[in-house]
Amino acid sequence: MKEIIQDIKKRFNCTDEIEQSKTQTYITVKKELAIALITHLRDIEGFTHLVLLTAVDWIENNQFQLTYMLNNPTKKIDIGVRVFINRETATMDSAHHLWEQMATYQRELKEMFGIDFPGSPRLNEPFILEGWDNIPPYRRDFDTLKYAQETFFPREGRETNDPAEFMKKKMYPDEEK
Amino acid sequence: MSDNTKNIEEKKDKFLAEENKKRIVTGPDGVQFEVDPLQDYFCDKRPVAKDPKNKVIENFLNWARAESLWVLGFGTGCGNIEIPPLLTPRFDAFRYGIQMRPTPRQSSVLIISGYLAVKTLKRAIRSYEQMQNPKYVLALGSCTINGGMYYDSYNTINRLDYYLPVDVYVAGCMPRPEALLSGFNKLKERIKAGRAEGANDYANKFDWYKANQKKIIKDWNMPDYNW
Amino acid sequence: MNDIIVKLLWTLLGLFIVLNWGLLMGATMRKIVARVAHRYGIPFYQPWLDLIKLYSNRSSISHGVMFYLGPVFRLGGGLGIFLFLPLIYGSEHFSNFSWAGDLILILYFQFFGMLGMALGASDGGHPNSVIGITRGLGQFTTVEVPLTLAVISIALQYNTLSISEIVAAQQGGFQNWTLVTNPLATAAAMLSLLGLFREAPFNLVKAPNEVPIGPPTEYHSAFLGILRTNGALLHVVEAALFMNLFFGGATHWVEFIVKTFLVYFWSVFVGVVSPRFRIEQSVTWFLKIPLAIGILAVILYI
Amino acid sequence: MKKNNKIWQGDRSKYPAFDEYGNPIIDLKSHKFTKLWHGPNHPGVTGNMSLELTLSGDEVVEAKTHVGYLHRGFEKLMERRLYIQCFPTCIRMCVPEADSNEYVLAASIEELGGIEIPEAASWLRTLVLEMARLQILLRTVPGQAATLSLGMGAQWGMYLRDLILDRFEELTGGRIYHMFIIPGGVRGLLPAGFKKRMEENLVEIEEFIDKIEDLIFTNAIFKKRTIGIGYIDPSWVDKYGIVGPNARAAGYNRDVRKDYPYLKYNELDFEPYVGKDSDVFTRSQVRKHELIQTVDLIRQILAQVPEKGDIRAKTPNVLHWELPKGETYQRSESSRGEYGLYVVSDGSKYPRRVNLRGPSYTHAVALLEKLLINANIADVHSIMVSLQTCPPEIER
Repeated sequence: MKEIIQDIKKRFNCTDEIEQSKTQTYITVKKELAIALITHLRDIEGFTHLVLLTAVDWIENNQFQLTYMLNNPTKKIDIGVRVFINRETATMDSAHHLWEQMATYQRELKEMFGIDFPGSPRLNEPFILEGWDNIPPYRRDFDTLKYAQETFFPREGRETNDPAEFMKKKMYPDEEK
Repeated sequence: MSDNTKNIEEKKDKFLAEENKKRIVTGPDGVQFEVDPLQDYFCDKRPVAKDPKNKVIENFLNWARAESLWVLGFGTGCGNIEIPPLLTPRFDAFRYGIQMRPTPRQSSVLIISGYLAVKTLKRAIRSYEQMQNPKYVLALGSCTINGGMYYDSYNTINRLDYYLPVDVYVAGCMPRPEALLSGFNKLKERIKAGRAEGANDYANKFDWYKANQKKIIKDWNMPDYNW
Repeated sequence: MNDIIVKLLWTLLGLFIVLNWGLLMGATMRKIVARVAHRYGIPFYQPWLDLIKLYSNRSSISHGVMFYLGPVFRLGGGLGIFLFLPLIYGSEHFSNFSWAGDLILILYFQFFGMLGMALGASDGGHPNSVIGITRGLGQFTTVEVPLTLAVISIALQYNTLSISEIVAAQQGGFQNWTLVTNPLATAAAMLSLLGLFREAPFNLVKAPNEVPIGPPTEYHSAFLGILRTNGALLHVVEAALFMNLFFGGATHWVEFIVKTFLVYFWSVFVGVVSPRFRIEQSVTWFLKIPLAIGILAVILYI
Repeated sequence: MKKNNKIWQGDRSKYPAFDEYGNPIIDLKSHKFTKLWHGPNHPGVTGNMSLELTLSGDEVVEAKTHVGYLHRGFEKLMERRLYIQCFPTCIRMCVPEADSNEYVLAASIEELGGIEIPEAASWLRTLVLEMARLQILLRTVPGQAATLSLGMGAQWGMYLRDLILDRFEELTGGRIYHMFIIPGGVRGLLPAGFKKRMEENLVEIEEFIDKIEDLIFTNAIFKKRTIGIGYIDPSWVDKYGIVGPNARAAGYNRDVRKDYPYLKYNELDFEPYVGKDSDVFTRSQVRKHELIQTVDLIRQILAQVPEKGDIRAKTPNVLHWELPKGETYQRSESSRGEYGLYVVSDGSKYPRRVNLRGPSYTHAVALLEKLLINANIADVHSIMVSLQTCPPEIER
């Protein structure tokens, strides 16, 4: 594990290495080198199993974090490749040629975060939502409660408490904060 | 045509499949005519309420209907996991005249099993409208009553009775098979008492239901009433 | 003139008995299957309630004239078999309109209902009904082959095409039944019976998790009521046909009920423990062993 | 394409025509193809999803999976819930086997918060996870035959599954959703007499396994319908991200319980069954052996689980529980394969991002679309069930 990290740090200029556990490490790589790094990991280092691809919205830094979680089934180690992309333009190179299921992940990210992956097959077909005309729902600035209250018909008489406040009142009535 | 309706028309056209759009077709004899597939290929006649006439006969028929509930096998949500136990040795709903049918045409009960995503609501409405007149809706779970734990979700409806006429709600998350059986019993009581006229309600308040449905189904690309 | 009306009335009584027995038999079989699954199963009166419900639905939708005629043709096929089939041997009242060549006519009527159904189902416009009925016709064609060979064999054996005479020839005890005198023809026919009754492994016509539920996908309300009425009728008359041809017929109603029940039970018995064949598997199955037995049965009596 | 030696199965190598990328050229207006929708309201699909099939005769030439009918936006909802409040939400992500959801979330929180759970809690978690596997396998093993209209085994299996759910009720109070595993431990100890009643059920299940062996796995028609159908090439396993029983049927000995031992799995004695033919029959065999193995594992666990002891580690007040900044991925072996949760914490009381990695995400979309090509329309359901797809974990 250590050697692989040292090696790719040198080759691909990776930063921010975090060792979460003995078998799991996260590294950050620049957007331009990301696909090359993933291809290297898959073909040379034996990280043949794509666990997941997902995005995290760091709205305060105006950035999306893409996490490619790769797994080496023989050495039984995981590596999480983090790529930060600009939130405004939100474009990333497509990796659909590496794994067959990658296209599905990219379709989902396009729909739920609005991240574009030019060249990915069936990218613009609706995957989960249908007829969605708002900002992509997984972005942090999309307020799901407000949307639900405006769109659907809340039943009168339902008491909707802030869950945290309600639990505090019920379980720890004496506590002050 | 006012601006508003025009907007709606345009919006509707955006979601229509290519073969469903209005177009001018030239016949073999050179005559040109307009084809509107939504009108021509689908029947979009409004539903008609068919009120019961003779009370004595209707009571007898209602008894038969109540004892022969054909449920559409459409698992719309997670409550559907309790449907298979209902049909197996422990609970055996067949004893009470409950059977599953695979097609909406032949079923008389639509079970909305739990939360309803907007995408599924569209299919549920279609399935409901394809069912034949005495038809009943059984809604499972708190999520169909008031949103339940998905009250703040952007993709699940909050209360079902704005979109479909619900006969019986079964509370719980998720309701146990016993609760489901008792829900069926309640439904039977309702039918026998002649109060389960959901299909007629739907026909009478058709415009209200359609307005609610269209408010949340934004890509309405089907006829208003599709049977 | 008077005679024919009296005969018609007796035939209607026979139809009433057969229909109700068919519904009861269907319910019994479903209860037996349920018992194997450790369940109680439906109540005995469930089929009647289902029929009342279906006929009393307040709305129904048509897809054109052939859609109407499909169930009518199907019922016509069932009624056709019933009309020309002697139910009780030696009874003047329950031998219906049987005549010298009724065996041929009944074989024709078996296919007639299926063809009518094909016309109606394809007019429903649902792709699943079309797939279902295509499978149905394909399988039924091959089911008919061993059955026809078996019928030819016993026609040669008894030198007649009249069911009444075939039954008459089998009277006098168990040893005179076709089952004993011509076991090969019986075997071929009983194998094709499995396909005729469309229980598993030959239930691909209505396979719910492939083509829900095949030809009647679009049928509902009274249309489906007619189809189910015909289904109940058809089960009894087909079983009665086999009873007459191979198991010595029936001299009274109790014997009729017991024998038709056992014939139907044979297909349910096989169905409970079998998965379903694919269409090409079932077609080739009928064209192998049952066909060979059938040909052998014919050769023996030429 | 290899040549057919059966004359009644025509040579389909020339029709339909293919373009230079190997995709069939589908012109619906030519009337040579039929478009058929399976689902969402169709008994032949697992759960609420749909398949868009293009048929050429009885053969599927193109398949597309459509999901999203069960989308509730869990990952969005959890961003506005406290960690402890995520639990009731999280377990509903995949309904048939809810306990895997609980475990992966609890494990992620413990990993990020640096909490060690007590010995007894660890054993009880293992027990609950294996019981969950047992109840789902009782449904899916005979369920494979039910797709081919042999429903008897499924009926018996569902009854036994109800018995296991009874044991769950005894232990946790819930039938489907248990919420037994909470961060820092579990909610309770074994009730009195639990072991004895569980043992009675296990004996019954063993009899059931013998019965379905006779009814299903030695049945000639079942073999005829499943052997050679739905073949997954072993080289696809990495390419398509195939995990769990489907990968084991293709000859890969991959099991999270063995490879990344969590809880008490390294103290238990078991060896995953690995098939080699990789068709529907092998996958159902793998699941049957897994059922036998699970019964054995539960016996082992019951023999070792402590009757009393500390079951809850000390955790901060759950209302103000702030996890340190970080991210982690925790996996477990569900009955469908590797089931993991990726949690990102930004140091506040609410998770920044939670992402579920369900096996069906790849099995039901990329793999199924590939497997259904050239399949017979009659085999679609049995191939789909053999992959054990579960739509709620695709769309969450």
